[in-house]
Amino acid sequence: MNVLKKLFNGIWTSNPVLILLLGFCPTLAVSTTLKDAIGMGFSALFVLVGSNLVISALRKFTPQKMRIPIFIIVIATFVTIVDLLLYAYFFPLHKSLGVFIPLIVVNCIVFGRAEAFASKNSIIDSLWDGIGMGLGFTLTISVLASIREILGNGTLLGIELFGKSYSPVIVAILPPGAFMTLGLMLAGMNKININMEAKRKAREKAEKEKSKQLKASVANG
Amino acid sequence: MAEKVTFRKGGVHPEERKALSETAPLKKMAAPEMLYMAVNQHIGAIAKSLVKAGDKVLRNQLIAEGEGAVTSRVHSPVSGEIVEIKQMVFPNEAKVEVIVIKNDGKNEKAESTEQERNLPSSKEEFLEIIKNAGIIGMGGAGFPTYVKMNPPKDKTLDTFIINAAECEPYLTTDNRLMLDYTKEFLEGAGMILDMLQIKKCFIGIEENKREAFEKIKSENKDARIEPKLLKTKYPQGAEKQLIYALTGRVVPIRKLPFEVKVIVQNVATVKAVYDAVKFNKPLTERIVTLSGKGINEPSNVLAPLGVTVSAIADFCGGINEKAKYMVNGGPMMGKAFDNTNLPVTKTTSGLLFLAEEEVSSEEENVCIRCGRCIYVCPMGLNPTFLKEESDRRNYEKMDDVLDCIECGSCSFVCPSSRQLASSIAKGKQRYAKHIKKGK
Amino acid sequence: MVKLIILAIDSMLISNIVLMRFLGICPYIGVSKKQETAAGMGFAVIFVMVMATLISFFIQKGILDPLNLGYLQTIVFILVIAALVQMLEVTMKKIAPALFDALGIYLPLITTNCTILGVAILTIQKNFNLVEALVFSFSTGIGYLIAIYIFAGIRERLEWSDIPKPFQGAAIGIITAGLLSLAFFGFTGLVKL
Amino acid sequence: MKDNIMQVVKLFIVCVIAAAVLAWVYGFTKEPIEKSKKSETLDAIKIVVSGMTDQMTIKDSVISLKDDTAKVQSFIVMNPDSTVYAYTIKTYTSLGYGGNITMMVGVDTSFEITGIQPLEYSETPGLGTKMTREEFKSQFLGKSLDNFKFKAQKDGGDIVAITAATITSRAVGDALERGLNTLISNFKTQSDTIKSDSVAIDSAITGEAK
Amino acid sequence: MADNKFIVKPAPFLKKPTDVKMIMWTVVLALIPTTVWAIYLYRLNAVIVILSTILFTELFEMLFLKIRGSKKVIATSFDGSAFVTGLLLALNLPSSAPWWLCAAGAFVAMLFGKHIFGGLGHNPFNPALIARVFLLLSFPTLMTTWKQGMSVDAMTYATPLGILKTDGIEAVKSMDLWRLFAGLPVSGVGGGSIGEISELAVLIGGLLLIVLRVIPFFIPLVFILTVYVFTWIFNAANPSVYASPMFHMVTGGLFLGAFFMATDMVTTPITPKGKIIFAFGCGLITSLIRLFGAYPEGVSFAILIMETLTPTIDKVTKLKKFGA
Repeated sequence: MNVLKKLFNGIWTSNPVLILLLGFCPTLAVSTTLKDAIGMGFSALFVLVGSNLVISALRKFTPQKMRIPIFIIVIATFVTIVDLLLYAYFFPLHKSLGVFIPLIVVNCIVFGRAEAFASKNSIIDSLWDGIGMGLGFTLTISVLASIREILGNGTLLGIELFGKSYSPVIVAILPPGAFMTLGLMLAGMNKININMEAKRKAREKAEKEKSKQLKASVANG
Repeated sequence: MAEKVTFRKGGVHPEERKALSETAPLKKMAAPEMLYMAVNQHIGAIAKSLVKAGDKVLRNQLIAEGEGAVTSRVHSPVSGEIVEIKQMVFPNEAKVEVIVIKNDGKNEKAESTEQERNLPSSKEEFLEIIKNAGIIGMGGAGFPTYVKMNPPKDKTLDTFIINAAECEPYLTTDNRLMLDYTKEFLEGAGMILDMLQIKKCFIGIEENKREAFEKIKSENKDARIEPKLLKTKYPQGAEKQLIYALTGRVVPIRKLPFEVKVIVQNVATVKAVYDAVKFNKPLTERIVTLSGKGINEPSNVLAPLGVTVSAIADFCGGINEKAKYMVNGGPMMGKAFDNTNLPVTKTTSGLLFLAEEEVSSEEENVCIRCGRCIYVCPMGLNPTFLKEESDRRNYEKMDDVLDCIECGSCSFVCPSSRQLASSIAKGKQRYAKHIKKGK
Repeated sequence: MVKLIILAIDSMLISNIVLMRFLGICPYIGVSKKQETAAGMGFAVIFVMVMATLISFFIQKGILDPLNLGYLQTIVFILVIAALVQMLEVTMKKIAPALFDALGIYLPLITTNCTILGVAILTIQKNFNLVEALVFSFSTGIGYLIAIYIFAGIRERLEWSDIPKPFQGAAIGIITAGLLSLAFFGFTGLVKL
Repeated sequence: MKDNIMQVVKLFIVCVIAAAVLAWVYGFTKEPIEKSKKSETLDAIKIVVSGMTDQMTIKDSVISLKDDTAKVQSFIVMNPDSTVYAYTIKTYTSLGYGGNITMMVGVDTSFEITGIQPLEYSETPGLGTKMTREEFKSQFLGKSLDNFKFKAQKDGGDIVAITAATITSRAVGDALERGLNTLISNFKTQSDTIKSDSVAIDSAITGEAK
Repeated sequence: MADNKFIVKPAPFLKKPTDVKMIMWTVVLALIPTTVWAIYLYRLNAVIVILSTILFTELFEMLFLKIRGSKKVIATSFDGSAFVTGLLLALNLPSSAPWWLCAAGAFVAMLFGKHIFGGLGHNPFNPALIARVFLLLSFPTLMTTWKQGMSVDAMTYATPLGILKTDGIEAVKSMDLWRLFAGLPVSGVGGGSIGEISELAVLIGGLLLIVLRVIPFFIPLVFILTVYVFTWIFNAANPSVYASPMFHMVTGGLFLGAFFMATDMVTTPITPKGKIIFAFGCGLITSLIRLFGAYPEGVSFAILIMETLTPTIDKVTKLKKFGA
């Protein structure tokens, strides 16, 4: 399978947050600053890739009935590893991500990919799927966090952007701002897809017309 | 000053506009050359034509009859020849069989009709006469009167109410009838009280018809009959609202008036009963109000049934170029139609020819939830909710549509000009079908 | 006592689990098309949340802490919750079929509802005692019920609305939740923890 | 039957492996995690005590707040020669707009403020949270109970309040005043006794004050 | 006979002449006393705030209508609803609000308050309130510092409720309640939002709306009475902490909210019983926020919170049918 296509699928075509509507909780909660968002994104990416790999590797070994507990254990193990590593080496990040690190366990993106993809596909494919999905998640949460941080704090990655005279839209970094910004992003994504769909249909129609004309001209000729 | 009563819940005050035809004296219209008798002017089983093209008929001769418990009959208003039996489309969008009669001008009447006869000796005989005379509720609903006057055995009646509210704007037929046929009307009422063995009769008259009220009051000798003045408010003529206004009794939801020992009849129906019982005269004519700025001479016409709208309009000076809407009935509940060849039927109380400026024709807008429709709904419904659910055919949530009396008060007040009543009426039909299918 | 009441009000309204803490958003958006189902989900969440919190509380205090196995918290809790939901489904069907009919269909959805695990972990993180854990989990559940129930009411009304196409579905749901959250800011400071 | 047993065995194997992996990871992260736990307090101390060097040691003690029974943590920064370099206290106030405000205050040996650092608070974003800004914090540098009234100017004190956040400003004043009082009453007279048992930074700071 | 073409449409053919436009412009009319008083107090500042807010609101209304593909952009944007939103929002801003704050508020009101839900009639929350709360959370300093009316100095002060919250009851005890009621300047006290300074002016407009039957009298009555009763209870229990009910009557946005925002038809319950519950809830939450909350004033929040309950209230207060 084409690797780029796989990645593009995770990042855009079936973006886990904006298209599959999964993983809203961490997306909303950990997007007050870009730094946290990237941390969260990569943590989820790590868990996704890890659990996808292991579950894919174990797919012949895993009995159908014990599937779910095994998935849970594998995922939870990776989550705990992330939790411990962050605690040990990235303490400020660990502190700001808080309860949302252990909650990666119940993040539907991870479980969903394990169930829908990794348990049925080869290790390599699962790896790329995990990376694609992880990047899609990371990118989405980062974009959201960038908007919120810039608007709500006037900074990006902690760097002041507009100087003292800028008065930040504080609501952007408060819970309502998270919901509203994500909602607008979802709507934007929908809009793009609607437009692309319309264009595709128009193109198909035009092609049909063309072939019709062609046929007609052939028949006439 | 007499005490004035009215119903409590909801109601509106549309401009009355009765002045146009109120003072016009009753004009009698002679039968024109062609008459069109629909076989289905009532609620219930459709009557079947008893005649065929080429048949000769006499005045008052029975020409169509239905079968079943609830049905009615149709009689010829003139003597003449049956030209054809054809289908016509009526404003309620239903195709109806119409018997076309060519008037021979001889005006020969059928034997034993239109002559004084003995009063019936029993209730059964009385009801039989009414049934044979083809009398139905002439206020607009068209429910066969003999059925209505014969409630189930276990129900007793103690009050007879004559509906003279005439709450619809423009209409003045009942008013005219009460003024011009006071004696007959009162005698008819007494007759019904005798036959149904009821002790009390209220005549509910809105205060904008004070003249009729005073006249009836002064001419009435019967102690059982009491004319009562009603505060003008629409829809006072609706059965349940009128019963409440006059007796304070509340008809339970989805039940008929006899649940509270009451029957209600329209003024014109009472007069028709009088004609049938006293003179053996079937229902072949009625008073129609022609009004609106689109008719040259707004008037009240005693017309034979079956005359076309164009014929009766010409009789009243013709339709002028202002007329943009034609309405069968009152402006609140009547139906618009565009075919002047349709005939007058037993339930045609008014024909309105309305000019642009008389009619609101604003575009429907979005609901702003002002709640005005709720305040005016006489049935205590939530019209805006029912409209939304009706439009969406959300059958689970629209059971209340069955309680709508389609009075149109909601549409009347809606500041967004939403067609609430008609949407709900449509929903009501659909829902009724849906329930039937379910069973 | 006062402290418990304050804790209850705080976790119900002020720090509402959905609108302020961002937990359980997926079922919040997913199971809120109708008020009846939202109420069912809400009650199921309360029920499971209290049980899961208490059980995981005992496991933490009775097993993990003494054995110094705190790092196994996540894995143990999620297994406990998954097992609990399974068991609840079976026993409820047998013992209380009426309750099962009302709440049963929501149970499988609850395993992936991060409020359950979230509250269980928060209870340990905040170092609550048993009574506090009980009050915290119960009132958080009530907060979830409140949030999802009123949200479902609004969404039912939005069914009639002429929402622009790109906003239909999850987008308008999320934004409406944001506006609810905006409104709930009014409760700020009613009690101070 | 055999199938079922196999399934359970497989699940068990997965569990064992998972536990083993976690135990291993836990093993090598244990030390750094302990360090992380302390780093928060340590970082705060470094912020409020200027000019700290790696050669200095920190000694912690739990002391009672003056006018209050609550116990708070205090840290004494010692020079390599075992003389006191600075004192810090994790003081708090309950007068904050959104509840408690905990803050680290550092003073030099003459009990003049060398720095303050709010640690935990739930003040209104955009209003009360401005107390973390330098403009606000810097007005307390070099101030002591003798040369500064820890009340808002509006109440006759010296604190330049945050616009539209008088309550937070007052609360900060309250926390500082009580912290300073406590430090003075605990350490002003007994600075000699501290010298004897100073310990290294790493092992001294344990957890957070309850 | 004339050769007429007849139009067929459903009954009824008569309609009460009141329409949405009329209702909206009546509300605008009723806000004139408040507006005039605001301009009298703050002169050019108030004019700028009011004009720019309305202007931006109308502009964004047009813009979003255009984007949504409306065919009657101009007609719809002048149906009065956007004007009312703009004016109400302006009256909820401080006189010192810069133009960009007005624009931001107008943007939020029109986008999040109205058009993402499909425009007039579909919005679950009052657009002006959404905007106000949004601004309050976003720009707390700008939204909570006030100039005094009729004065030329640039000093800013807190509102009476703000002073009560910050400095306690002693600081407000000596205030002249009649002056506060009428909206006359009181020394050391900031006026508050330009529309909530004079309860008297709001009351005049509100009574006009009641007389013209645009709003039912019981919504403001129940709302205000509930606040009175609750603040009276606490005042009676502990007068050294809680201010008198009369103080609560004449300060803050209680009247503006009760007469002009809790009566917003689109976002409040539709049944009369529901409206009463709604008004009571608003009063209760307003009192709670004023007495115990973090914010000195709770009217906007209270109405917004109750608006989240509107569909639910509508459901539980189903009407009784005639004969049921």
